[in-house]
Amino acid sequence: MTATAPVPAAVAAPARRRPPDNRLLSVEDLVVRFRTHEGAVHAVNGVSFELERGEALGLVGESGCGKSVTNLAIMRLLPKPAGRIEGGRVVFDGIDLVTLSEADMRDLRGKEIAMIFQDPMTSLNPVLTIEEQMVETIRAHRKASRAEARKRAIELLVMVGIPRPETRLKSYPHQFSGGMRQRVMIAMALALEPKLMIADEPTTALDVTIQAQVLELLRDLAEDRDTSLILITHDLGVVAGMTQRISVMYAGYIVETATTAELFENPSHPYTVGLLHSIPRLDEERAEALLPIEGTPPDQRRAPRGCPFAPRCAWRLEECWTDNPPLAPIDGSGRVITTGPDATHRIACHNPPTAEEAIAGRPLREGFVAAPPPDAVIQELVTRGAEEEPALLDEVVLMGPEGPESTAPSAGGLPIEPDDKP
Amino acid sequence: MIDPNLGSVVASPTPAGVGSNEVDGAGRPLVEVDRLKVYFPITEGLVFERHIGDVQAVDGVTFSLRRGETLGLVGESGCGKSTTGRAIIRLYKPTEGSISFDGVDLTTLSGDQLRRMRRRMQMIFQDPYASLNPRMTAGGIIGEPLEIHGIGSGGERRERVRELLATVGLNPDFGERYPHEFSGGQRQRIGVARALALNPDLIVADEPISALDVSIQAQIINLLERLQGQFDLTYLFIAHDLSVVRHISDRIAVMYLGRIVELAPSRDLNTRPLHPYTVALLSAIPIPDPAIESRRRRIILKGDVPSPAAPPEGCRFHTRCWLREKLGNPERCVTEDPALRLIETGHEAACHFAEDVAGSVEQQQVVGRPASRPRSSTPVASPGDGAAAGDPAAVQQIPTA
Amino acid sequence: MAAPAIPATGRAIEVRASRGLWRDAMRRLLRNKPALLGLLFIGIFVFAAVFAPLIAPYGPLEGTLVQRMKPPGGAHLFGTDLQGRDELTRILYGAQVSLLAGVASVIMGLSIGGIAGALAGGLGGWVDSVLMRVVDVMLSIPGILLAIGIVAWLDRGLPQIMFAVAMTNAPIFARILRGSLLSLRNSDYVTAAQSIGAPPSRILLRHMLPNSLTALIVAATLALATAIIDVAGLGFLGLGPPDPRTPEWGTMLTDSTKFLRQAPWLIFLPGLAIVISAIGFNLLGDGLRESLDPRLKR
Amino acid sequence: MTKYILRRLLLTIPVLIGLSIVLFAFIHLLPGDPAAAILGQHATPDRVAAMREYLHLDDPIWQQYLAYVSNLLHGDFGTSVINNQPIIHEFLTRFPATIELTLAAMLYAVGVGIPLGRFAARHAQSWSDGAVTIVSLLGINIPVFVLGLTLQYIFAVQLKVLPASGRLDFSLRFDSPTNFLLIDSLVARRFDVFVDAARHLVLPAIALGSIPLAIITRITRASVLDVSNEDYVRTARAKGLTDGRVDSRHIMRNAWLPVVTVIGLQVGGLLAGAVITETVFAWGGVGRYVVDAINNRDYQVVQNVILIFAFVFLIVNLIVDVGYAFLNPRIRYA
Repeated sequence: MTATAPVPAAVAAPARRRPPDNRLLSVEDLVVRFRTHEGAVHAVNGVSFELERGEALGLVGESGCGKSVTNLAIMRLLPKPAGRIEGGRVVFDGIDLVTLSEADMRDLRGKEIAMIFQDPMTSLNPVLTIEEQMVETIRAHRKASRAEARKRAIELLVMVGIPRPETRLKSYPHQFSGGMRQRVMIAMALALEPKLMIADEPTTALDVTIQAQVLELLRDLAEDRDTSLILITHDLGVVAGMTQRISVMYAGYIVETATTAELFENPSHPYTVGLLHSIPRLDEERAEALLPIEGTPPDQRRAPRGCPFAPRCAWRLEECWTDNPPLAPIDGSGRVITTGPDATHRIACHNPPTAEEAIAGRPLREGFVAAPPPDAVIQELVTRGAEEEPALLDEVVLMGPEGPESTAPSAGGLPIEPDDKP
Repeated sequence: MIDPNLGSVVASPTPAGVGSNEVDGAGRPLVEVDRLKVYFPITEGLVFERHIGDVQAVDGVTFSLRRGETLGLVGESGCGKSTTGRAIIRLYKPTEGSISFDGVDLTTLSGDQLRRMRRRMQMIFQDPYASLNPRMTAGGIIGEPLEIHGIGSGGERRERVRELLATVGLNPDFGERYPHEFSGGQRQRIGVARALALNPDLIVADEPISALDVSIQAQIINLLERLQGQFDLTYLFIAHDLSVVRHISDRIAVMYLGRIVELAPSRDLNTRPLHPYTVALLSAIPIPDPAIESRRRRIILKGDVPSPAAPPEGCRFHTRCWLREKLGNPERCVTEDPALRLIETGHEAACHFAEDVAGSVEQQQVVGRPASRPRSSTPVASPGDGAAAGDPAAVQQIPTA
Repeated sequence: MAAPAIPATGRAIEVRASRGLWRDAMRRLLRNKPALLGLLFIGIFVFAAVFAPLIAPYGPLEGTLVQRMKPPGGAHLFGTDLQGRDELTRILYGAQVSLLAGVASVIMGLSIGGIAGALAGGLGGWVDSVLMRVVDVMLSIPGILLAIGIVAWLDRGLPQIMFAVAMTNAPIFARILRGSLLSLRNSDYVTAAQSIGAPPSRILLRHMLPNSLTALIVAATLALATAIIDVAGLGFLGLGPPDPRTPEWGTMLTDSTKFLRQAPWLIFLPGLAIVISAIGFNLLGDGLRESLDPRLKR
Repeated sequence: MTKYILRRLLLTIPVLIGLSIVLFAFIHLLPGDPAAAILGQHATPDRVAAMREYLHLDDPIWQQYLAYVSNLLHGDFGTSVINNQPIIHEFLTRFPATIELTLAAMLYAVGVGIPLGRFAARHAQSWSDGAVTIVSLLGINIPVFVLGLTLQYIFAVQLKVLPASGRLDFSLRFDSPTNFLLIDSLVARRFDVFVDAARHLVLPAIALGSIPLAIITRITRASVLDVSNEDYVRTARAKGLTDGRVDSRHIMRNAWLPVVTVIGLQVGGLLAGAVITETVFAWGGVGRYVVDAINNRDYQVVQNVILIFAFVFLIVNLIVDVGYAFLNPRIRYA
């Protein structure tokens, strides 16, 4: 099969040196900012991770933690003109994507790296038929006649389990159900046998039984083709069964990374511990009390200062407010393996919970209290926070050493007794 | 402080003549829903609208809510769970069937009578951004129910609003602020405070956490749990996430296409699901534990949920049922609509072959570990034995109750 | 209204009181540069209208044919018109007519359209159907043609002009308000109000109307711009105030068209007055649209 | 689709009925005896009696209305009291001039507005976008007559490159059978006439088309910006399509939809604006006919020209809505 446009292999041939190991993607110290009227949004603040061929990596975090932005940056699809890569490198298969020409980058998209987005309702063009959308994908990268491309599209639809593909090709997206649309998206992503597939919350908009269908399909297809997968999700359950490694993100940083088994076995960052304790599990023998993470994620319009999780952290020390810890191996050794089944378990934390504390979900050390914010931090919050994000300031301030429940006046003595009830 | 008798300004919530003769014993459920149907008409026509069919959003649902319990209503989008909840609050008029609240049939009430009953049942909404009027202060929103029902003077209401804010964990001084000045989690607390204002008996919580971030969800769940104990509330908790529903509920009703297909104590439901749909639903939920995930077997349902405007004949689930396939596609599923029937103590299911689900490999596999001891207390393989759990042959030995 | 915060950290922190929606909106508006320019234009226009008798160098009817068509400069900053009257004076006085007719017609249109829209969107059913068909009919007659018809029918006169312009705006207001009410009817907070037992009147007045109002305020501001243009248009067509001596911008233009070659300022200066006033309201309307939404930050 | 069109068609019937009632009332609510009012200064006892007969004034009001509608359906729009000509005849001879003007204005508005809007959207937030925004703000707020007179002054009086008014130079003798000058001149191979008529058309078309131009520019810009932020545009880029392809197939195909609706709505503005434009440029179309009629208190002319304009407007909008449905598969395959 020949490519229509100059392939990176031809153009960027000198630049491409196949690394000796099995590495497909390496993101080094990626920084992404959004320029808005209200100043810069610090979306991604120095994220590094690597991916092997055939490996599945989970990126986990809440909305706004930078997981989607990281991947849009890899694809160089950040919304223009606001979003900008302000630092770092993204090396894919030996090519630096950050400095690649737009034409070469375009040639890579869809062909070598494909993406699946969250909402299948809005990710397909409503005025074009499925056929038009699939055929144009194939023909953008391959010299194929319309009929050949159409044949390929039918094969792909069969592959993702869409019945009567010949007739369904003529349909418009609104004539499909959500699950079927996501299958079409997957078919389109796989059309050119990409080396890397990035799935951004691919099942969040779907019902749980449909989610199971789609996830199974995605996993099987990726495994069959030895396609690398980055799965972005907020659902720790989804990554547990889908990926080999997980990186947990918070406020534009990776705060913990490990193999999937290790991460669940031995969660070591207070945020990861908090996440695991704030979701009820189906397999629990009985319902255990949830331990929520108090407060709200930080306002990323402020330049990061200290550990981003400090204001919500029960384990924080004084230094957490001012000094952001780097991602380092939990065992303190210097050796770091970044990919594969032996990947080093690393966290970014000054005061990681112990194994017992991780199970309990709170600090167990005698007399330990989370360090209150120093004056400088409060001052900054008062001057900036009060003006721009009043709610945030209140939460930080309310989050005293004893947590918010103790600061809220006791509700026990609510005067209206339910006396008007029968 | 508010005069504790303020509430009694409003006439007794039990209208005379209706249920007043009955002994108001603890035995009577707070809410009894009987064969509730809510249809939404589909009309078509060039000039004059013609009624051509119905979306059978809720089609014959029967259940009751005991005082102080939490009943979880769970199902996928379009199964009718929200419609059921809204019909109980009488935001929709039922097409058929009855809803009795504390012995009073709500379906016959209107106007002032209905408004009086509404004091006793409140709702919490899914979207904390859409459910608060952007042009009212938090205090105005929370105090509005008191105002509408004429409870207390202005000063007393303000005091009550402050208490309510504190109760839901917000700074009492926040009453002056507008919704856009709060974060999502804080807004949902305001929604909870509004629901609490009138000291209701029942709160219908319609997906109260699904629009929130993971770390915020637990805050709201804990808040709801605390308030239930504090104010003796009865919850109808509607959600699509079975693990959350199981966490908070005493009993769970699983809905599919406008019907309740299974109703069970929440511990039983995920250890001994008896409806093939529930089994599939449970098996589809990922568990945040790779060890368990690796040995679970998912039941992947084929296709999509049929349209509620044209539900399948017979059992509504038969078009996607794995059990039916396993049993060699019995005709009965297509011809006969299974009723919700009691199969074990307090455990109902609407399936002709529910007994075949009990003890099946599929049932045992749903959570990736052997079921906890069945009620019959028959000896079981050790729960901690991972190897046994991973081996279908081993679990198959478990006798049916 | 600052209250001491929870001393969780051992420090008292001022809890900021809410600024209130209107003050917040005002603050956003004052940060909006185009809107400020609009306010400036409107300010000039209103100032001219209100203080015309004080600041105008001459009387509006004062002039002799000897002085006719004097170019701008000297004793007559804007020159003189065909009757030798001071053009600046007449433009200043003309602002009175425009402002009066514009504001009155928009208020009239708002009352008629607002009531119709509130009834249609609030009550629904057949009331809605009937009112909306009426609106369709009125909107099917192209803008100023409807006004022409009404003035032709009711005869010339300032009140007639106001009414005619009001009737071109009323159906637009009705539609905007109805559309806004309908979309709010299914909003969660209206459902929430129903669920706490709020009677329909309260839901309409406390929940739906206040939230529909912003759309209407924006539409009314923009309508002021078109009203000024429409009034001038009627004047230009000879349907202005019955007294031909009244200083009205559109009428002033008509008189001068035949002397485009000799006295172009008699076209451009009143034209500029119309354009500046209209742009003022347009800029303000756009600014209000952005600043009145409390959900938008800043 | 057929159902949609049919439904849309049927929905215009009540509007037409309502319109006829309003315009019927227009005449019948005139002060005094309608017949005398219509005839005005031309009223003689004979003519008043004839008019009373024509209007069926001695019958019950609903019969008068039915008579009015029946006349309309038979193509009888009454006669002008000024020159006793059938209104429909007068209208038809003048209407081509108005169509020529409005079509030219529309072509100008669409042909310039859409590219300008696309350009501004593509350079959003830049100085050129700002310039387009300012120009369109000006366009919306300059009354047709001010702009028309300004154009006359600049291009006819000062630069003398284009004629100031009229449809054709007096020196050119040309008998236009349909009164569509541009078409007739081509048919007759009178290219000198064609060029002259086109030159006469430029200024009025620009004056009339400027408001729609500004509105179409704004809508196109907003719509393109909106669509550019849609998920499916991101999908298209992620598939590796070229910018040109993303633009033409994914952005424009969707951005068109709101623009089409707005174009339809502008037709009303153009018809109304034509009344004023024709006055400024001494353009012998229906607009001037109405203005003359008002000044002569020729009520029936005003009544029925408004009716016909509204009818044209409704038809155009019907066509636009059908076109919209055709462009939008969600309606086409509903």
